[in-house]
This record gives sequence, C-alpha cells and structure tokens, in this order.
Amino acid sequence: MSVTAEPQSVPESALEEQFHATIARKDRIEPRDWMPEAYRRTLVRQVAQHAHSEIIGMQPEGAWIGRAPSLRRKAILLAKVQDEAGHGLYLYSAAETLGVSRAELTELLVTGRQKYSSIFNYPTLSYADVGTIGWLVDGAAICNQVPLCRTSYGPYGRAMIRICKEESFHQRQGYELLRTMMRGTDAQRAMVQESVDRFWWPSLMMFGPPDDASPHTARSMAWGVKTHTNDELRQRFVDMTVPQAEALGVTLPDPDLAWNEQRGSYDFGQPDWDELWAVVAGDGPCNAQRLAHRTRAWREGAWVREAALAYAERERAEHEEEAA
Amino acid sequence: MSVTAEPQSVPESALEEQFHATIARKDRIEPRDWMPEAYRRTLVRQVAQHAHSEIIGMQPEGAWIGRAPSLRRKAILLAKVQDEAGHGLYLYSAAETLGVSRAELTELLVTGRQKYSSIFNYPTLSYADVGTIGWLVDGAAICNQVPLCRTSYGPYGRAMIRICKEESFHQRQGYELLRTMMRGTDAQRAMVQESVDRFWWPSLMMFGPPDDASPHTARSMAWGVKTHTNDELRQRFVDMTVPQAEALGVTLPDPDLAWNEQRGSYDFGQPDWDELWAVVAGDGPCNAQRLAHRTRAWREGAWVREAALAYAERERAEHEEEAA
Amino acid sequence: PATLATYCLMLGDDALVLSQRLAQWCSNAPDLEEDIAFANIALDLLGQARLLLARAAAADPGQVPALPAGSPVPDEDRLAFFRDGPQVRNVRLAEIDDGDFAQAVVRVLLFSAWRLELFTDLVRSRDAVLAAVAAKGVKELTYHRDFAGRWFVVLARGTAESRRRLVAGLEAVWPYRDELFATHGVERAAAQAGVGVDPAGVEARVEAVLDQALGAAGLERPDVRPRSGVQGKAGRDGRHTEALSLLLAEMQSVARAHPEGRW
Amino acid sequence: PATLATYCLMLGDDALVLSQRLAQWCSNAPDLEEDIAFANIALDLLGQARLLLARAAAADPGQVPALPAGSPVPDEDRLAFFRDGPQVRNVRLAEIDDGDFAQAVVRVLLFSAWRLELFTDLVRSRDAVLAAVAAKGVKELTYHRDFAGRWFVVLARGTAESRRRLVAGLEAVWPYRDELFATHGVERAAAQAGVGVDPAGVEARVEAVLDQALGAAGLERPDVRPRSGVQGKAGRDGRHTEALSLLLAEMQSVARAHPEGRW
Repeated sequence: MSVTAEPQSVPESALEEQFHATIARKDRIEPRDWMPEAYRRTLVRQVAQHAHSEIIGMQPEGAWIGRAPSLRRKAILLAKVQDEAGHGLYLYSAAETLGVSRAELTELLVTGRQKYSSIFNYPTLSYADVGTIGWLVDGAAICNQVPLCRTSYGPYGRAMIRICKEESFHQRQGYELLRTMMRGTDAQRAMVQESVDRFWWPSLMMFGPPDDASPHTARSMAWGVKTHTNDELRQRFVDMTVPQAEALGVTLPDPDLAWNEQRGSYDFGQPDWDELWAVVAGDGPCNAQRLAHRTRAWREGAWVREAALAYAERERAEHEEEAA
Repeated sequence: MSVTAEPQSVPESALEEQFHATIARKDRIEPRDWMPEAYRRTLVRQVAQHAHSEIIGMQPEGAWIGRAPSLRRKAILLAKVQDEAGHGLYLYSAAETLGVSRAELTELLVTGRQKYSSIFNYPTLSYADVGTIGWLVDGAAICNQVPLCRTSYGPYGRAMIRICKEESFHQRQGYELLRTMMRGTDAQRAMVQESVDRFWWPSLMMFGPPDDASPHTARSMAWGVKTHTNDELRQRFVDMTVPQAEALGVTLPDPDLAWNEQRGSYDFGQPDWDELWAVVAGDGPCNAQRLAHRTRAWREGAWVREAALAYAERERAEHEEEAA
Repeated sequence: PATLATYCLMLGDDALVLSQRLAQWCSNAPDLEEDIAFANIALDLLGQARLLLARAAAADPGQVPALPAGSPVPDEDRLAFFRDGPQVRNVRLAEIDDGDFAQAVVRVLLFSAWRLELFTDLVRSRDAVLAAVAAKGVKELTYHRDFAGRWFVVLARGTAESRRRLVAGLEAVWPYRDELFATHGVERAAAQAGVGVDPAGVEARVEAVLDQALGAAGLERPDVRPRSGVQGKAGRDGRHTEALSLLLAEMQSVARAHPEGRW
Repeated sequence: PATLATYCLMLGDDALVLSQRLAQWCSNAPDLEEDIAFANIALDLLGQARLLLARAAAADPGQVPALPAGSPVPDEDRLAFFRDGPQVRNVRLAEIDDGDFAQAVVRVLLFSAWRLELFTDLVRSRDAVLAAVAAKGVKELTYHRDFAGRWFVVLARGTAESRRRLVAGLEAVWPYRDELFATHGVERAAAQAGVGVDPAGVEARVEAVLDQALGAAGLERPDVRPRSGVQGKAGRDGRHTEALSLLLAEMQSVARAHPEGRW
C-alpha cells in the first residue's frame, strides 16, 4: 500500500486552494471536484492496488475451498472469497470515478505495471492458513484500512467503510476457526502453530517499511490519503494481537516480543526486510504463480466478455430500431 | 477385434495359390510376400485396432497411478501401463510392415475412423479396478490373443508372442492384488466385489457378439487370422475364471451361472448386447473422454514431434556436408 | 426411513457435487460478476446439500459412516467426507468437468431447470423437512436457471466464437440429460410414499423450459445420443464417471486426514 | 540416527515427489517413446524413494507416522502416505507443476544433473545402505540426465516454437536452482558424520554440466533471480509451494481412506 507521487507544487489557483481547504476541514473530495493531477494519480494507483489485492487475495484462500474439511467451513470460506470479489468490484468502481476502467487496470496488473499487496505472494499450505489469514492478515489489513474510511476521496472512503465492516467479520471467523482447531487434536494444534509461524512476520510486513525508509508517508498524510505512519499502525497491530495469541494458546515466533511497562506497549523484533524487498521485486514464493493465474483467467475469459459486449451492442441497436 | 473385409474371390494367380498354400501349411506370411489386398486391409485394420487398444487402454489404469495406495503397487501399476505403451509400439511397428505409419494410424484413431477395444470405454472407479482389469480384462484378452500368436502374418504373430507373455504376467499381478485386498478390511472386500460386479459383463463382451451375429468370423478363420469363434473363446474364459472367482471369494453377478455336468462346462447368462452396441457406436460411459484425452495428448505433442523432425533433418544435412 | 434417507442423499449429493464443481470458478471466471454469481449458486446448493444430508442422517442413522469413538465430526460431514464413490448418489451431470464457461452455463441451465421442477413438486412432500427445503430452494433455483438462461442466449447471439463454444458445450452436456428423468427404484418408492417426486413426471415441463431457451438462442436440440451407464446403472446407483473419484479425493483430503478433527 | 533418518527422507522425498509428477506424463507424452521414457525415470526414482524411506524408518522409527494398532501398512507406505506437507522434505524443484514438455525436460535435466553429482559422492557414505542406493542410482541418473540433455538440445535447435518453449521452461524452472545447493542443517550434520553429502560441494560440477548443455543448445543462462522461501526456509524445512499439498491430496487419497488396508 505504498504510494508514489510527483513532488507537490505550491497552491496556485483558487481551485487548488479550495481543494486544500476541503482537505483541511476533513471534508471529502468528490469525483466532480477539481483535484491536483498528482492527487488523482496517487489515488488511482492506491485504489487500483487495493482492488488488485482483493482480487489476487482470492487465490491463496480460494485454493482451499475445494478441500474445506467441513461443510460449514466450506460455506464460510466460499462466502469470504466471494466477498473479496465484491470488494474488488467496489474498489474498481471507485477507481472508475477517477477516469480509468476496470479492464485498463486489469491490464496494468497482468502486465506487471501495477502491484498488489505482497502478503498474497506467500503460499497457503494447510487449512489452518485459512484461519491465520483471517486472524492475522485481515487483522493487519483492518488496522491499515480503518483510517482509510476517513480518507479524503469520497468514493474510496465510502467503499472502505463497507469493506472494513466485512473484513472484521472475516477476522472474527478466522480467529474462531483457529480457536476451534486448538480445541481439537494434537495434529490440529501443531497445524495452527506451524501456520502462525509462517504468517507472523509477513503480517508485520504488511504495514510497509519502517517510517525512516518510507519516503512518501509525509505527503500522503498531508493529502489526507494516509492518516497514520507505518510504524504506528504496526505497533497498534502487535498490541492488539499478542493477547489474542495468548488466549489462543499459540506462540508468536519472535524471541524479542515482550511487554514494555514504560511504553505501555509490546516491544518486538524486526521482520527480515530483505525478504520483503525480494517479494516486492517479484521473487516471492508465489508472485509468478499469482500473476500467471490471474492472467490465465483474464485471457481465458476474453471471449465471454467480447460476447457479452457484442450481444449488448446488438440489443441496443435493435431497441433503437424499435424506438425509431 | 472384429474384422471386416471384402468378399473373398476365387484364387486366380500363382501368387494367390502360393499365399493360400502358405496359410494351409500354417506357415507365416512375411512383409516381402505377396498377399491379397483384402488380407492386407483386414490385417492393417486388426493390428491397428489392437495397437490403439493398448494405447487407449493406458488411460483407465493410468488414472490410478497417482493414487496407488502403496509404493509397491504404484511401481507395479506404472510398469504395467508402461508395458502397454510398449505393446502399442510393437503393434504399430507390425502395422508399419504393411505400409502404414504410426502417425497415419493415430490420425485415423483420433478422428474416429478406426476403433479400439470397447472394454476401455468403461470407467475405473476404485483401486480394485486395477486388479479386476488385470484379472478379468487381461484374462479375456489373453484368451483372445493366445491363438493370435499362431496367426498367419509373421510380424503380428511374433509381436503377439511377446505381448501374451507380458499380459499373463499382468493377469497374475491383478489377481494377486485382488487376493491381497480380499484378505484386508471389510471395506476392501466390498470394493473388490463392487468392481467385479461392474467388470464381469463387459469382460464377456470382449469376445465379440455371439457367433450367429458375427458375420466375418468364417472368413477370418479361413485366412488363419482368427482361429476360434467368439463363443468358443468366451466359454473357455468362463470355465477358466469361475474357479478363480471361488478361490478369491467373490460372487460373479450372473444368476444363471452353473456347472453343466454333461457339457463339462459352465452355463452362463447373456450379456446385455444392446449395451455393447451402444458402446461400440460411441455412446459408452467413456468413449468421448478416451478419445478426447488421446486427441489432446497427440495434438499437444505435435510441436515436440515437429522439433525432433526438424532437428533430425538438420543433423542429417550437417553430416552429409561433413561427409562431402 | 431407509428410502427417505437414500432419497435425501440423492438430492443432497446432486447439490453437493455440483456446488464443489462451481466453486472452482471462484477466481477463474471471465469477470468479477461471474466469480460472484458462480459462488452464489455454489453457496445456495451447498446450503441445500447440508439440509438434505442432515435429513438423511436423521431418517436413517445406519447410513452415516462410522468414525473412531468420540469423533466430533457431525453427521452432515460424515456423509460428505467419509463416503466413497459407490455410496455417492448424484446424477453424472453434476460431476462432469466444467470445460469452458459455455459448458458450465449449459450444465447449470440443464441442472437448475430440472431441479427447479422437482422442487416445485417437492413442496408438497409429506416430509415437512423436505417440503421446507424445496420451498426455499425454488427461489434459489429460479435465480440459477435465469442466470444460466441469460448467458445461454448471450453466448448464442454474441460472437461466432461464443456460439461455436456454446454449441460444443451443449453437445458435451446433453448426453447426460436422459439420466435426469430415469426413475430410480428409490425415487419411485419415495414418490409412492408421498415424500419424493418421480423425475419422469417433470420431464415435459423441463423440456418446455429448455425449448424456450433453445428458441431464444436460435438453436436446435443437439443431435447426440445419451451416454450409457454400466449395465444400465449410473450415478443414482453409485456408478459414476472417472471425474467423481478425483473430485472426492480433493474434497475429502483434509477431513479424512483428521477423522477426529474439530473444525 | 535422527539426522540419518531425516537426511534419507530428504533424498527419498525428492525422488518420491518427482516420480509422482513424471508418472503424470504416462499417456500424455508427445509420443510413445516419451511415455515410456518418463515412466522409466519415474520408476527408477520410485525405486530410490522406497529404499531411502525404508532406510529412514530403520534409522529412526520415531519418524514413522503411527496408525491404528494392528495396521498392516509397511513403514515405507506410512512415510509416503501418512505425512503432511510440513513433514515432507523435498526441494521445491521436485514438486512444481510440469507445465509443458519443454519445462519437464528442463526440470529433469536440472534435477538429475544435481542428484547425479550428489550420488557420485554419496557412494562413499559410511552408511552401507546409502552407499549402495547411491551406487545403483548413479547409473539410473546418468540415463535420466542424458535423456533430458538430449531433448534439451533437440528442443533448442528444433523449431522456433520449440526453442521459445524451452526458453520459457528454463525461466520457469531456474528460480528453484539455488535451493538445490543451499545446505540445510541436517545435510551439514550428515556430511560431517560422513554419511551424507553437502550439496554446496557439488555446485561447481553441476554448473559445468549445465553450462555444457546450455552451450550445446546455444543458450545463455536465464536472467532470473532465485525464488525466495518463507523466512529463509523452503522445501527442506517443509515449507513448500501450494502445488505440493494438492499432489499429496491425490497421492494419499486411497491409502488414507484405508489406514488399515492391505494392498
């Protein structure tokens, strides 16, 4: 969820003043409003990346729909992955209010010119991962996203309100799956622990690099696109999660994790940032697989989308003829 | 394995007399020998159909290589399916001595102009089917094929000698798998019985229609291509198999099956010949699937065969250049 | 009770198996709207399957697979995850591979047109549970049928390529049509007992629906013969295609690895 | 003994998993000769796997999964069919999907060139069983490497299409190369104990073989970076790709359905 943009220019016009005033009084910018080109570009990139993340994020969990070990869990998981498709829809719609189409954005994704959240480049290796993704990954996503409900761009903020509501439902479901498994057999408890061991550090990486290595944070905050720094959000997530891990009975794989009485927060170790950069650069365990899957599905569906378009054209033409 | 040919003409030439004399003293016809065109066509069709049967026959058992429940059984099954590919190779080679190439014959197969044994249009639905196919289907094939070792066309007869040796090995392995499973759990015994219930009648159909409905049998026997009638072979198979079923502890699904003291043979019921005709006509449970599988594999491999050809051409050209 | 239970398994397995197939489209569909629609249909069918399997277990506990003593696996999951192919009773139409989107559309159209008519009559079942499942299902299946019917016409009248694929899909799926209306002994007994519906009785209504779809699409009925079973037996007898055992292998893999698991 | 056992599992799982993949070619290869060749390679690897899993079980019975008392399932099958992904120790190169024939050729070339050099050194293992497995394997792997090497050149120099596919296969497979030479703690301990081989020590020799194949094919090394693991861990630690769990689900399905079965 990093954002890159041109250097911000000094406000020159009345329009630009109005824009900054709107932001300053925490009102929303709407599609019809004037906005600086850099703001628009930043938003398109961020909203598209967020939409892509929802769509790519269908894969790691979707891989387990066919193997869900109970019918109840199958229904929950299928509904969750379906929600992710729905989130993708809202977000592409929000991006469309900024003048780019879903098809254009998807082409940017499958040709590697736009990114998605790196967390989805980690594999799902057991059914416990479905729970862990709900608990840790959705948990981290919520920490990142709740502030976005108040983001300055109206359609994005409103989409986020709906998405956050559903995400916290998913997070509770994930936690509940893990809790149930921890009450099961030894093999199930081992499966949960193994899953948490794999997902803990990647979850921490979801907040992005440390603040001192995050060049765009300041500008995004000034624009009201971002409202907290990466490290603030990461700390909030750790503080929220540690007691949940204790309640669950799993060990978080960080020897440096300890309550800091003075700060009233948990101290914790640093993720392997080199690994994050490798994953961002495309060399994570699943980057190639995720992109190949999405590309195949998109290309294989081309003839259907073309047929729908041709049919709609014909229908329109026939209706116009009738009307004439 | 039915054969169709033109009406036989009266011997006219010395060559034709020689051909019939060779057959009469049970010598072999060899590729360099003169032979009537109808004989050649009959043989091409029969050998090709036999080769196709080996190749299509890889599919129903091959489907279980990936799921073999022990490593020993996986090795046995993989080796068996590999043998079937080998049998296909010998038989296509025998057909090539009659002036048709493997590629031509494969095109005739995948475009539906040549047939393969209908037994392979039945599905394999459990691991017991691997045993049942070995026991019943290979058993029936051996009854059909042992006489072919003495068939009048040399290359075909010699291929059959090798094939029959391997087939009886496969048959023993199939029977041994079933025997082992019958000593296992109740679920395994039920699996064996269910499999035998499905394969008994199709195995009987492998001998072709009853003699009174098999118009070409007489001619094929006169040519020494066929040496026993369908009903003779079917009876031999039943008499051989019933005691094996008793030893195994399975019930053959035929209420009419009974020892006939007078004939010194078993009486048995009639298969559902309508079903056989439906399967032969292409409407069996797996006809479409088998042909689609073979067609896909053949078409998908085209670029590899083309590459090998292009490479061989280039190598030859380079060698000739060096030699010059 | 054995008849009622087996009859519920038949209807339940149809829904369970097709749900499993359709869920495979999720993240593989031509666009997000279809990802969502296929997931919706799969969810509806899964819901029907759960109610029907639970009813089967209640009607005849003897048909529920046994697990190690103390296993917490509920009945619906024992039935879904611990039966082998020969005990599974769905029609083969539900289990065949999806092929492409066109074939998936044809399959859903045929399946839901048929099931909708069955459920329309099943609403009057003497078994209150079955009647309630049917009443709920009628609404769902109407949506499924209309979704598939709309795409059926769009693909038929879209491009030359989409029409070619739709016709191919029709020819691939149609051979499994006759099996839908071949009354099984259990179905006949259930119908006679007033709890079930004889599928032969809904054939004419289903045909009318399909003819309407074919008409709107400008297509003839495909000229293909029915796919035979094995000695006259097919899906309802547990005699399936090879596709089902692979589907079950995947579907049951986690549950079977943990026969005493809690999920 | 735990080190020896785990080391044997690593080498055994490499063979088992790749054998499973290659067996999928049987009836799917471009021509009968390749159906047979892939089956041969799969059979050789399966034979190696059986010996290595049996050696692992003998060295440390504690690593063999427990089954219900009285189950007749032999140790090699308990290890093959009753472990889950995190306990399986193969390198990821062995488990990735085959893609097309070109990718399969590149994978077999890389795998067998590497394993051949490992086995060449393993012949001097202090463990007599491992030494014997290696001695037998050297002959087999030489054939596998040469088979793949020949097709590598044929495809590179065949047609434009075959060259394009070979290059794509090379780029798909190469990111899993580095993992082959990353010494795992167990491998280091086994090497120090004189029973195993440190893979880092064979890298130069493998590189020489691959460079020769690339040279004959007129190709450069692909310009791709290694695929990262998860927190530095990969196949040898049981951290696999998503492909493995599906491979295991299929492979183990029948065995797991019958934990007390005799086969």
